[in-house]
Amino acid sequence: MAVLRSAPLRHLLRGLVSAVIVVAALFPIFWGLMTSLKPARDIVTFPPSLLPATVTLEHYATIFKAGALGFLLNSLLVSAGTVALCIGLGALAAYGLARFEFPGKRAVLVAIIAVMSIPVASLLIPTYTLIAEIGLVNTHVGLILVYSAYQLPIVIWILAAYYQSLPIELEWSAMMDGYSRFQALWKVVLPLSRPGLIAAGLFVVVFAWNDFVVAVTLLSSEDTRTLPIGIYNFLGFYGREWGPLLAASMVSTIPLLVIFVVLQRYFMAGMTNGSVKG
Amino acid sequence: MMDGQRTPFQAYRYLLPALVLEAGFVFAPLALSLFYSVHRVRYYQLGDFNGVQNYLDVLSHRLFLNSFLVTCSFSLMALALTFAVGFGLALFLNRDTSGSILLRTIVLLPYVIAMLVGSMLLKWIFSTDAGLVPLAAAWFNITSPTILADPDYAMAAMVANGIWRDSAFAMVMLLAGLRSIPPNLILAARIDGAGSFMIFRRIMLPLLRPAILITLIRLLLHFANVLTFPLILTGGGPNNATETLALRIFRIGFEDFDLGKANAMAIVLCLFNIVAVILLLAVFRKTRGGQSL
Amino acid sequence: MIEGSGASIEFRGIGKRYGETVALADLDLTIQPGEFVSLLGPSGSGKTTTLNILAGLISADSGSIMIGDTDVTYLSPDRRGIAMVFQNYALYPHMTIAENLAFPLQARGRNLSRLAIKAKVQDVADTLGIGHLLARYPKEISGGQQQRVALGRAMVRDPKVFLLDEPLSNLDARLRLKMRRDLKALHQRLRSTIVYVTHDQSEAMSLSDRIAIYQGGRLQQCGTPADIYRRPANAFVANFMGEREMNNLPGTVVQTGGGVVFKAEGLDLTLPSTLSGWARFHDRAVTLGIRPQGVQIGQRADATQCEAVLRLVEHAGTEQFFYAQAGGVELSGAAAPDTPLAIGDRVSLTLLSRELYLFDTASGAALVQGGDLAA
Amino acid sequence: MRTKSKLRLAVLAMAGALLAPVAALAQTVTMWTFLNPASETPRDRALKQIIDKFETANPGIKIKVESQVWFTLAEKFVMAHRSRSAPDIGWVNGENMGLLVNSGVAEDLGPLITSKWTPALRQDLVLPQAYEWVKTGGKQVAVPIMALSIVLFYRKDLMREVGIDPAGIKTWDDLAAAAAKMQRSNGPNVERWGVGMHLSTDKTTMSFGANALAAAQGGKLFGDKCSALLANENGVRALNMQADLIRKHKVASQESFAYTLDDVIEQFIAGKVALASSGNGRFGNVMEKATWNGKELGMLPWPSLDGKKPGPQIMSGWFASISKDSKQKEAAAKFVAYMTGPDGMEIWAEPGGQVPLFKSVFDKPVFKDAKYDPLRQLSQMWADAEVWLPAECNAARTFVDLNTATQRVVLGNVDPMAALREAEAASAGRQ
Repeated sequence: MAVLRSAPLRHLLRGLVSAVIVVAALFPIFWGLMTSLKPARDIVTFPPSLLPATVTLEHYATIFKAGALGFLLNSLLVSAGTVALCIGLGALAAYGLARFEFPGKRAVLVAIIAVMSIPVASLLIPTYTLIAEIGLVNTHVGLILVYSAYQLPIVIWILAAYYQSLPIELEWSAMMDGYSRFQALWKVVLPLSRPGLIAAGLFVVVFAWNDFVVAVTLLSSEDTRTLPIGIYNFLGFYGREWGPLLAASMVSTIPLLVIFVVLQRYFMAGMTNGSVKG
Repeated sequence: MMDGQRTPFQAYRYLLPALVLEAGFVFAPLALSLFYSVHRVRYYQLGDFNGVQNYLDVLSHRLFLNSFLVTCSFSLMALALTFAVGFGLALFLNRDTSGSILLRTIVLLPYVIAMLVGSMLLKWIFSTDAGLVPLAAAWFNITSPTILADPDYAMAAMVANGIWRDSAFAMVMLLAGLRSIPPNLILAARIDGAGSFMIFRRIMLPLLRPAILITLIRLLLHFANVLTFPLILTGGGPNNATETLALRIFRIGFEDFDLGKANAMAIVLCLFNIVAVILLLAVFRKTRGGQSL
Repeated sequence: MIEGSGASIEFRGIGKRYGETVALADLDLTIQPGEFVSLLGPSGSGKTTTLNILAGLISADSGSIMIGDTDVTYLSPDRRGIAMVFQNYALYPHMTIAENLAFPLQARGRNLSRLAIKAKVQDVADTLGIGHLLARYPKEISGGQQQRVALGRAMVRDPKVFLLDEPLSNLDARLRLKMRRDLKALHQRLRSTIVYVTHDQSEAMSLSDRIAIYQGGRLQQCGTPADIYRRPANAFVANFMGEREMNNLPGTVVQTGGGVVFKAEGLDLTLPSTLSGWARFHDRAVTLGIRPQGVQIGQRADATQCEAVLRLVEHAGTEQFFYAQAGGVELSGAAAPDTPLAIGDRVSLTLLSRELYLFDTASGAALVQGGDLAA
Repeated sequence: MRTKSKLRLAVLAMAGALLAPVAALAQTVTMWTFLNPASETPRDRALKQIIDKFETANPGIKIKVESQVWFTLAEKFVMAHRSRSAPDIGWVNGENMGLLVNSGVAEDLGPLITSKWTPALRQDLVLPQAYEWVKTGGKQVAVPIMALSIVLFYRKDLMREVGIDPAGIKTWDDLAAAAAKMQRSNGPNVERWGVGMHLSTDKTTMSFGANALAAAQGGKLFGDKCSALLANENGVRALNMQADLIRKHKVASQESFAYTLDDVIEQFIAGKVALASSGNGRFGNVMEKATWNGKELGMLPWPSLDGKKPGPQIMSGWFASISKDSKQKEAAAKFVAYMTGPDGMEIWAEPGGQVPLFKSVFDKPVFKDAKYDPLRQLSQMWADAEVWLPAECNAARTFVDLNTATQRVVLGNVDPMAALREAEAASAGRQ
């Protein structure tokens, strides 16, 4: 508490812990970045140098020549589509759960928890068969639908909690003012839920942008390939050529970093309101 | 109601699209998985019904017990340590100073970068070729361990991967929990004469129960089912020391081309999840008794 | 002076700023042992800041605080020997009432036996009439009962000083009156020092030995309820005390052939001879203040008079309040409940001399008042 | 309700926009391969040249290459077939031939390609068995593009340095001794290991032990119905030989248990191992990228346990097959015939660095140059010790089983025979 226990020792300790945290969190990423900038021959020399003696962008050139830009765009498209679908359906469903009592509510709640606990790995193969059956294998739509199905429960969960933290009187007064219930949701509840929407959206983006287990199963052609699959393929093409691999990794990381750094305060705020109150 | 007749089923107008999506892409595949698991499915071709034979086959395999134990020990170690680190971070970074906000963002980075990438970065660090491990070994003047080729070290590496990536998730969830505690309660306890430890144990911990439970469940499910860590970091080895149930499903399905058995295994993993969550809930319920006066 | 088991409190030059905003300016205030002092003022006036600094929840930028003979300026809250009741009670939702009451007794450095704690909890609960609720959880009892639990949690440690932060504001009107009485009785018995924050002047008046009234981060006046009501230090205090706002008539005092006249907008009020001394304020802009209770219907000898038209009448049970147009100003006044009043009536109004106040318009400082016949 | 149907429309519209398939041109033949014509390795360049030449000669046909990871290519091809999204042409590696043979997704290439061959062309084949190997029930499910075997790479410079004649390495003990001499240490850290082995259970192929075992069993790893022949005296000797390179001779890093073939090659290129097994197809690539003088790269015949005969060259390779669902089998077959015919083979040899599968190509004057000696050596090695494991067996995972058994013995202290019995059972369980 603020009442002064003024000790430079405490500050020192805090600084020390902070430094440890920063190094532990960032070192692998930093090391990967530095490696991706070293010429191939310098990468495996011993003892390793932390900073590249000569900086080269050759590995980045390699991966862009191998189509990384297309993969990047595919990832953007799939992530955006998944977020849109998840938020769209999730915002509606969460409202249904947050504001109504209805027969089967318990069953729906149990189903949501159940979906969160089904291992993705166990669904891969039948999902592939099913998606193939409706002709969506190797399409972005197929991937978006599957991603959304996996991520909807957490979106609903976050948003329902967020809605419940908003006073219901706001919707009532909107309805008094002549808005339909749906319009009240659209014009009053959703704008107020922005932190919740962003938090939910970020969870979805992290999943959609980073997934490779599902995508590696459902996608096959180069046109549709997302970035993690691209990287996974680099793993096959280049074997242990760490240069291009790490370069691709760095490229895949940047967009998400930017999003997160910009939105992290919403992320916290959106999670704060009620979603952990059970 | 203003927008039409009010019925008890009105809520379904909001829920239906989501329910349809879940039914189509989660529950239907699950049903299909169940169907496959009682059939012979070789080389991606549906064969005859063969009852529980697939289950008997996978459960009686030596590597089943191995992967079961690997999954259990990995999940428990990763869960305990990730939770502890995440909790520590949440407490340490609870205040909204600019330094804390920056640190929180930094801690979140391993969580937001692709698991594939993260595991690859760690593999690169742990591999002898990168030179870091031999370098560290040279400092301590010991023979350089081969981390990824030693069963114990490889497991430790996988646990480290879990902590490195997922502590941030635990931190976010627990921070959210901390935020939901009215600050007045902490102030009141302080004025009531409680010290930091007592406030933590008697006020914060009990009030964080829901957040802690949700964090534990989500982490447990994540760790019990994670495929990327073993697939990329350790390849399940050495000596299958890091071959989790999820990796085994993947192998049986995509390397042995036996979808019948893979799906039987998947159903087993599902049951494993359910049992794990029930156990966690039971443990949680039990501890509740201990906190009363 | 009241003697009691409480400790004295002394603020010396306490100041607190948030950036450019002055939350509290140079507060000097001494509270006697066993005294019940209310900190009164509108929101943002500095009363809660004072309380929080006293509790040690926030630290002051300057100055020092003594509780008894101890300088507590740099002590953490738990070492100040105080107890506090929060506005929303801050009951621990996961503990039963008994556990809530026991909590302060289990704090570090209090080596009480289980049995002793139990006895103490029961004792306090019985005193407050909540002995039968001990096994329940806070959300299972009513607001009034929660309030008592909060009070009980403060009492259980026998603190030298109680801090109460608007403890009654979450209760409905009747319960509030009952709790007010109980609180007063409790203070009579315990004789602890109580610092009580409120924005309700009637609460402050009825409970306190002394009232400290704040505005804009400054202590305006500190005194007994009667003192503050009768001798407000300035227009703000005068307006804040009392059920209704004063009539405030800006104008000037002039000496004419017929006597001393107060000239307001479109209205000349001839002051009675007893107030002829007010002529000395003729050279400044002043405001004439009078509480509605001082504006009555009918004529009276040697009092200020005027003619007015009734615009609005409110019945308030024990009396009636009316608004009447007199020249360019509107006056509010009070009448007995059975007086026949109709809107549009022309009436004669009497402004009781002892209810008249004169303030400096620019500074708001009280200049003189009709009650001081010596003036 | 109006707003809701609007929303539904919006969702449908969005789905529709994303669904719009990439319009395919009429005569575009799609091919899945692990190569990438945009890349620079010798084989990538060769594929590009082949496609360019073919497209110039056949203006109506465009070849669209979609690159895949080599170790999932076959399974992707079969799965894509099940979902009716298979490419026209799919490459399949020898290790995964079982998948192709057993799944029945490949078109019979007999009528389309091989039956059109002239008798002279038949006589010209370097490895006639490679074609017979992928016949099942009289149907030609694939044709070879390039033949490969896992060979032993060594560095001539290091051999010279320590004064060993490579020709003298006949047994595995000889190999271990040579490796020990070439190993370099600095304090507790080994800077260069004697041999690099890939004993991981991940994405792997034939290791030393598998070769030794096959040699001891006259080239056989499988009995009837794909039952693996592992749990016997030979198996124990082979396994111990492999394990001893790590635990007894200490000429291979324990990290071998985490290495895949790719890892080992990378080590070899970086000069961190003196001897390594590799697919011969990487010969050119290693020469080019080596951090040492690439000209010093050589290939050794496999040692054997008794030293009487060299160990077998277990043959594999890349094969082309055409999907049964292909809408343009004729065009696809035309390209496959070109890519695997004498014209294509010339390009696979130069710049591709592969052994051409027609004798006549090799006899051309251009290939008399000394730089093609390794290819000649290779074809000689094949002629001496060529072995084809049954195509219908899942051999790739049986190699994994053998690695697993080795790991069990070294890391788990399990009796070798017991470990091999488990491996045999595991192998039988998946056939």
